[in-house]
Order: sequence, then structure tokens, then C-alpha cells
Amino acid sequence: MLKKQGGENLAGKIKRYQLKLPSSTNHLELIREFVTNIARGVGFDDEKISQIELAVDEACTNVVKHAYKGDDKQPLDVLVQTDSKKFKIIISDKGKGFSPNKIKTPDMKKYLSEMRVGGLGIYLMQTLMDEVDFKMEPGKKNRVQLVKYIPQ
Amino acid sequence: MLKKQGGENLAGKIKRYQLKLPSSTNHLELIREFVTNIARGVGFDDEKISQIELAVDEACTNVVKHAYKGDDKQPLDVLVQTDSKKFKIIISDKGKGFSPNKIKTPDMKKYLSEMRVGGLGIYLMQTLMDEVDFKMEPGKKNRVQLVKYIPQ
Amino acid sequence: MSGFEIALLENKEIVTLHLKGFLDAHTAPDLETELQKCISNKRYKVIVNFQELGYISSAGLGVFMGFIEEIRKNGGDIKLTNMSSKIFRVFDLLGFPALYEIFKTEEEAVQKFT
Amino acid sequence: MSGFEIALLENKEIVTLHLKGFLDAHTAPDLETELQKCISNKRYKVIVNFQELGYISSAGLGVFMGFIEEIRKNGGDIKLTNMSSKIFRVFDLLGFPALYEIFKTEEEAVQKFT
Ligand SMILES: Nc1ncnc2c1ncn2[C@@H]1O[C@H](COP(=O)(O)OP(=O)(O)O)[C@@H](O)[C@H]1O
Ligand SMILES: Nc1ncnc2c1ncn2[C@@H]1O[C@H](COP(=O)(O)OP(=O)(O)O)[C@@H](O)[C@H]1O
Repeated sequence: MLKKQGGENLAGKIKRYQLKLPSSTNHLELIREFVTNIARGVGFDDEKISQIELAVDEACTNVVKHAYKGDDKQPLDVLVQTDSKKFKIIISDKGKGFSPNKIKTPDMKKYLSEMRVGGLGIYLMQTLMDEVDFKMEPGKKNRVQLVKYIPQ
Repeated sequence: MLKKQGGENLAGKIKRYQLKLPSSTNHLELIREFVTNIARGVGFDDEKISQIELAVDEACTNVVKHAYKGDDKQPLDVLVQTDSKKFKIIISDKGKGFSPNKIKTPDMKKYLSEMRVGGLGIYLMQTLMDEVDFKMEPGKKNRVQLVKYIPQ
Repeated sequence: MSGFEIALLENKEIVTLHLKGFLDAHTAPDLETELQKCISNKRYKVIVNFQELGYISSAGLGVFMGFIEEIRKNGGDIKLTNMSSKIFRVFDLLGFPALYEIFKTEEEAVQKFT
Repeated sequence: MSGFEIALLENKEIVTLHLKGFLDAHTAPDLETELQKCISNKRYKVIVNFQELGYISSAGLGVFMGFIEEIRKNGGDIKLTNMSSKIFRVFDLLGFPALYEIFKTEEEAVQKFT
């Protein structure tokens, strides 16, 4: 939808796109469309766009389910920031936060053999994106920052 | 996409959705999707959703073309605010602004006979929406406020 | 996701443009270019088929206004066909059916030309 | 725009679910309900056709994990078919093909059941 425009992402040129919504899973599709449309405009191929789409969905789903424990009226912000090198998405909430260091990377072999439900979101984000970073200030501002490098 | 949820719009419950983008016509489709998806969630029928879609597009197109004279890197904000009665969209820019009172309502008969190009945007907004309101602070914050009443 | 595409069909004197996707301030220049080409090539009998067009704004409507006079001056016309009710409503709201002939099918438009 | 829909087909012992649209944390409960019904009705041979599914997140994957054990305990299985490469990539990334049989067509899955 957002056609690539010549010179739109010259070095140093930062573009920002922001979406603020109530924290409902109802809005996940809208968030995905928002992010994929911008990613398409930057020139990512379909596979990379799908990776970004899924990583962002997982991060936002976690905010709704975990940060706000299903309360669908809390603030969920998605900020997309692009420059010539990085496609950065910052998802922020004012919910309970968590200690990402305490979350263990799932052992997929064990995971599958035990047929567990859930626990894949953060693993997916880390597998799909080039950088994943959490900054927590519970009740104030918790942030997940996802970065995908733009093919040069 | 945003399914209507029971009790989502009880009296007094205000919901806010915000989208901030660079002022490019490139993003009009994204803005339309943003607004129509929320409108669908409120329960408007397809005809009313199309009316809202077109009015918002016209307002945003005017911001890009007139307020910013085509500069596609300026801030364009779209805020959707819903309560039980009104679906309100506030489009704001920091551009040059204008005096809406000086814009004459086109005489459509004359318009068509002269085969003129343009000059239909504000007329469309006024025809399609229940309320249209302009608040201008040139260079600071110009706002177009569009309201559609929610069927009770 | 849809973007905007124009497919062009030429049949004897008549040029038919099939519009697909959305026609707004971003994509209107593409249609402008196509109509400009018609005029440069002296093809003044133009049919625009809206079957696959999902959206039009006043920027799209304006394109037709910008060419109709010159095309008619040269003995041609822009005839519009296959509009969904969504698209027709926009034309109708502005009284455009008084200025443009709108047909259900391309065949009807072709017959009117010949 | 797409939403999520499930169409259910029953053929002798086998229940086939056709998924359409997107399967995320919002729509996963709908699929859960359908699979729960299969189990309540003692229909343990389930085929899930992904042909028209455009998107899946881990919430969607989790649904299958939540039922596979009980279904297999009862001599059944959930077999997956007609995945687009986009959907398959997500399953593959997580090693799910080691746990689920994935077929190109429904026919192959039916044959495996009978
Ligand atoms: N945004 C968040 N806020 C609070 N807790 C979170 C957040 N994201 C993840 N968590 C915690 O980390 C755990 C692992 O998350 P994840 O890998 O996405 O799997 P799942 O969400 O399926 O449990 C969650 O169960 C939750 O306890
Ligand atoms: N957001 C805006 N900022 C500055 N000027 C505007 C804005 N919106 C409208 N105008 C002025 O009002 C005129 C009429 O607008 P409109 O009815 O939308 O028709 P058009 O945009 O096709 O000219 C414009 O030509 C422009 O001069």
C-alpha cells in the first residue's frame, strides 16, 4: 500500500508513525496492518514483512494478556521509527511489567515433546527480529523495542 | 475487522484511538483503514462507514495539499474518539491553516456546468458528516473535527 | 494492500480503462497520466470501467473533470460503467450523473459510441 | 477486514475445519470452541485446512497444542493441510512439523486416517 518512494529513506532521515489504541486483542489486526503497511513502504520483501508482523503481534498480545491481564481499556502505543538502516517498533504500555531476564528461552525439543501451550511469544520475537530489547518501568512505561535491519 | 463487542460503548465510556503519520498522500489508505476499522467496531453500517471514510480522506488530503502544500514530512494526526452517541474524528496539523468561513459552498449546478476541478472536499465533508468544525491556529495546531452520530 | 492499477484495452476507436483498487489523491496522478495519453494519441472515445475499483475520493472525481471538456470538444466522451453502489453513491451525491453517462455494462457504453 | 471464520465439514468419521482470515489472540477462542465441540462429540479425527488462512500467531498455534494430547489419547489426530508458505514458515520455525502431520491436500490427510 505504501509504495516505496525514491529517496524516502536517505541517511539520517528519521520517520515516525504512531498508533495509540485501547489494549484489546480486537485491535491486533489493525496494529498488524499499520506496521506491515509501513514496512512495505520501506521496501522489505513479503517474508520479512511477515516476520515483523508476527513479532509485533506477539509483543502486543503480551501487553494485553500479561501487562494488563486482559483489561481492554488501557493504553497500548505502537511507535514505528525508520531511518536508512533500521526499522524500529517500540510497543509501550503502563501495565505491570516483568523481568525479561527471568524468562527462559524455551527448549523447543522439550517444549514440543511436552505439548505445552504458550510461552512462545518472546522466543518468536527474538527469532524473527534482529534486535529485541525490553525496558521496564512498571505502572509507568514498559517498552519492547523490536528492530529489523533494512536491506541496504 | 473490529467486531462489535457487547457493552463496548456504554454511556459515558470514551475510547480514544490515535494515529500519527508524516503528511504524505501515500498514507491516505492507512488512515482510511484505521478509521473504517474503528467505525466498523462501533457498529455503523457499510454506507455510513463509507461516508466517514470519504470525509476523513478529504480532510487529510486537504492537510497534505493545502496546509503543508505537498510537504510530505510534516505531522498529520488523526484522533478517533467514541462514546455512546458520537463518533468523532479530529484531524490536526501544524500547517498554514485557512479561514473556513471564506470558503464558499459550491453551487453544484454551476460547478458541474463549468466542469471545474477540485473544490469539493469541504462540501463532501459537510454533506457526509453530522457535524464539521474547524479550529485554526496557523503554524501551531489546526483542527478539523468531524462527527457522525452513532445509531442508538 | 490494494494499491491502484489501470488496465488499458483498445478496440478500434474505443479505449477502455479498467480501474482497480483505490483512486485517491495519491493514485489520481496515475489516472491523469493515462487520460493524458489518450488525448495525446487522439483517442477521444474513452470508457472507464469501475468494476474493480473499491474507493474513490474527490481527487479521483477531479481527474474526470479535468479532461471531459477537451475530450468532448474533439467529438469524444468519457463514459463510465460497472460502478459498485459504493462508488456510484459518491458520483450521485455530487450530481455527476448529470454530466457523465453511466452504464451498467461496457457493451451499453460501446453501443452508445457507435 | 478479513475477520476469522471456520467452516465445518463432516464426512463419516472425519471432521474437517476450513479456517479463513486470521488466527490470532482475538480469534483463537473461536477455534478452541470448535475443537472442544469435536471432543465433546467424540470426533477425534480432525483435519484442519489452512487454504484460506492468511495469518497465524502463537496464540493460534497454542490452540492445537491444547487439544492434540487428548485427541491422540482417544485414537485420533489433528492433521493439517493446504498451508500457504507464509503459514508454514511459522509452524516450521517452531519445529511443529515434528509434532503434526502436514499435507498438501485434504485427500492425503483423509487417506492417512483411513
Ligand atoms: N508485556 C509483558 N508484560 C508482562 N509480562 C510479560 C510481558 N510479556 C511477556 N511477559 C511474561 O513472559 C512470559 C513469556 O511470554 P511469551 O514468551 O510471550 O509467552 P506467553 O505469552 O505465551 O506466555 C509470559 O507468560 C509473561 O509472564
Ligand atoms: N486543511 C487546510 N489547510 C489549509 N487550507 C485548506 C485546508 N482545507 C481546505 N483549505 C482551503 O479550502 C479550499 C477548499 O477546499 P476543498 O473544498 O477541500 O477543495 P479542494 O481541496 O479540492 O480545493 C482549498 O482549495 C484550500 O484553499
